Amino acid sequence: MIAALRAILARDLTLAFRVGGGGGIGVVFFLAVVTIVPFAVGPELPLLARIGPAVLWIGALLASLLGLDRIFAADHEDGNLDLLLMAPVPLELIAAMKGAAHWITTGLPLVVAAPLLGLLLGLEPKALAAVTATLLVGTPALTFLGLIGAALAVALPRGGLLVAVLVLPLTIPILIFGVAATTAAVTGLVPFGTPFRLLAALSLVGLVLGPVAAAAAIRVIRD
Amino acid sequence: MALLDLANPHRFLAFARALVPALALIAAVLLVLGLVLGFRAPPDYQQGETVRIMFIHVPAAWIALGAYTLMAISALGTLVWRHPLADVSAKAAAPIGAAFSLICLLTGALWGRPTWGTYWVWDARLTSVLVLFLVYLGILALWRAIEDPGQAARAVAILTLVGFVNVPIVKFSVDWWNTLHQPASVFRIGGPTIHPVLLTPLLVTAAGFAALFLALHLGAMRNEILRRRVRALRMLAAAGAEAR
Amino acid sequence: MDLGPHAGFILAAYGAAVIVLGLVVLWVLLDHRAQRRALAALEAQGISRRSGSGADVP
Amino acid sequence: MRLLVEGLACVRGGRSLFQGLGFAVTAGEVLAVTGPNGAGKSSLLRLLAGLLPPAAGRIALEGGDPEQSVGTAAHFIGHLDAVKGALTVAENLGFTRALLGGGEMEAETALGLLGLERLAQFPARMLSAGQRRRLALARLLVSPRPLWLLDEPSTALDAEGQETLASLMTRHLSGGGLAVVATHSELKIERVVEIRLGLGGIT
Repeated sequence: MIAALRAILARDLTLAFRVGGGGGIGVVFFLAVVTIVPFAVGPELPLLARIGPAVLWIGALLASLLGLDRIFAADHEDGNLDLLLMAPVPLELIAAMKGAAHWITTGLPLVVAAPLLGLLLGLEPKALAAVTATLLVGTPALTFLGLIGAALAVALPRGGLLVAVLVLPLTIPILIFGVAATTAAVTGLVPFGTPFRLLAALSLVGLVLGPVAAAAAIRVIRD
Repeated sequence: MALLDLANPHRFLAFARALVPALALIAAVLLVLGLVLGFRAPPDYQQGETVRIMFIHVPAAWIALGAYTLMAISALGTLVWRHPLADVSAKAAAPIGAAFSLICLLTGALWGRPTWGTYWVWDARLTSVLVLFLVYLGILALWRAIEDPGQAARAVAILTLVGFVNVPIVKFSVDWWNTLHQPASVFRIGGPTIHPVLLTPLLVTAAGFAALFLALHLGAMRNEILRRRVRALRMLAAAGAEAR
Repeated sequence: MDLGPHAGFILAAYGAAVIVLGLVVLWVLLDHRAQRRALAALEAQGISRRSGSGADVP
Repeated sequence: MRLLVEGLACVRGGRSLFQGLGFAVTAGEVLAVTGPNGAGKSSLLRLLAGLLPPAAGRIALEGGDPEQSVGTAAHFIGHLDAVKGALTVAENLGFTRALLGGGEMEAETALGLLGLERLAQFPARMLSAGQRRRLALARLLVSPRPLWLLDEPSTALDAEGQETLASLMTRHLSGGGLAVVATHSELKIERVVEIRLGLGGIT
């Protein structure tokens, strides 16, 4: 069973790197979102530094929605989902593995890129560290909640927009605590730990809930 | 048949085989010379020692722009004359040009911090280089997204030409936008006003970068031709295995 | 030699340039080797331009 | 080993395809499922594979591991070949071998038996439809499972490929395997039991 799960992870990582650059596009999208903000609000660095953490969080949130709809749909279209369902492994674990592969190829690059993009927005080192830490803890929750939307849209030919609409409302708590923790770190009015722990708790819940709900959705929808 | 034409630009390969090592050698000599001259030049009276960053920053910007111009010409070659080598040239130049614009951005940030006290300013030049970098990344993504090389080349050629128009527009519009908000800190290094002691290492490094770019470009073009040959042969082999 | 108070930035800039260019050089060299290998593997199977693997393209 | 099906009913999209379907397939036997398009041949195979929930009835594999579901003792080859074009032929087969559990046969041997050894390092997107189908059939060899569920397996196969398929089937059956095959064409195998699904029920 371990071998099967490892094979799924390795295959999804390989596919992500070979097809369309994998997580690279997500990072480019993230960079593009961050780049257009100063064009809209003006180039003053103090203003950008103030809204920077929120911009980074929204950019990462939108970037992590990209490609979600393909997690299961691509396997559904070419018949690989049938193969996965006949493996001697629970579907929940398969979904978790696919979520993990998706996070490694899209979520993790966003976390790595965040400090560099923060420099563009003139963030202080403290804010940079806080944003990166919150994204590191928060993006798994985004991916694993997205997994549910991906499973719900599995059989739809153009599920991309639908997945975004389904998933965005679910991610609001993550956004709230992610930005709250960053603001706490910058202003020091509230202890950083409180919202950060809540964010970590959300991620852990998402890690469990996401694959279970995604597996249930696939079983129901693929009738 | 076009597939075999592509798989067989023999003369280009011979040409590249002779030229790549020579260009690499020239690049190495010039870059070492530029490095030595650059570090022996006296510090600038205003910028101090950090002016040494200019010796890589400015040539990198030139090469990034030059590479894009080359890609735009190649794009015309693809769309107008439908020359297969133009496709190859455009594809090979994209990652190298992106690398030079990344160097320009990184060194610019590292220069900006000691000079202006911040890694980044949304000033006209910086912003337009950042947009250029984004356009490069978009082109790279499009190359990877389309499987058939000929089709990819035509799609990318259109994107390249649009980007070629867009980048100067961004620069001019941001100039206007920026003077509106932040008139003072517009960053300039005037080419002709620069002192010869600083100009020489700059030009030597630029020549070294240019030679390096050409060596890498020819090398990448050769790789791309080989990749297409592999693809063509594999398609023949797959068809052959079917016929067997 | 003394690079003044900003030596770190200067060296980091040169270092960044060397790393990025090094990666590009490495990419070109490794890609070249990979394509040569793929061609050699095809050659070893008897598939080359001259043999055309026996299947003539119409 | 015996595949036993009792009182099976299938409802798809609100329409009842069949009900009260019962049959048994014993080791070494093939059940050929025939019938017009839309009669539910593919659905029957998906039910047996555990990819669809039955509306009623029971599917059991007697003599197998009671802990296992029928699906994990079965291979299912449907209309889609479950081949990833971005992976090489060898990588595709290696993945299914690791996923479904490997047996004695190595991936290279299986590719050789199906005439794909020269294409092993090629990206699978270069394969023709027939070659992709051969690659799908190679799964049957690398992961030994007693029950084969094949939906129109000879589609896109040339004469030589069909012969290879027939010999693979014969070997599987003589080794105590079972197979359920949905087909239009005649199977070149002995010990075929036929079941014919008609529109709106069993005929």
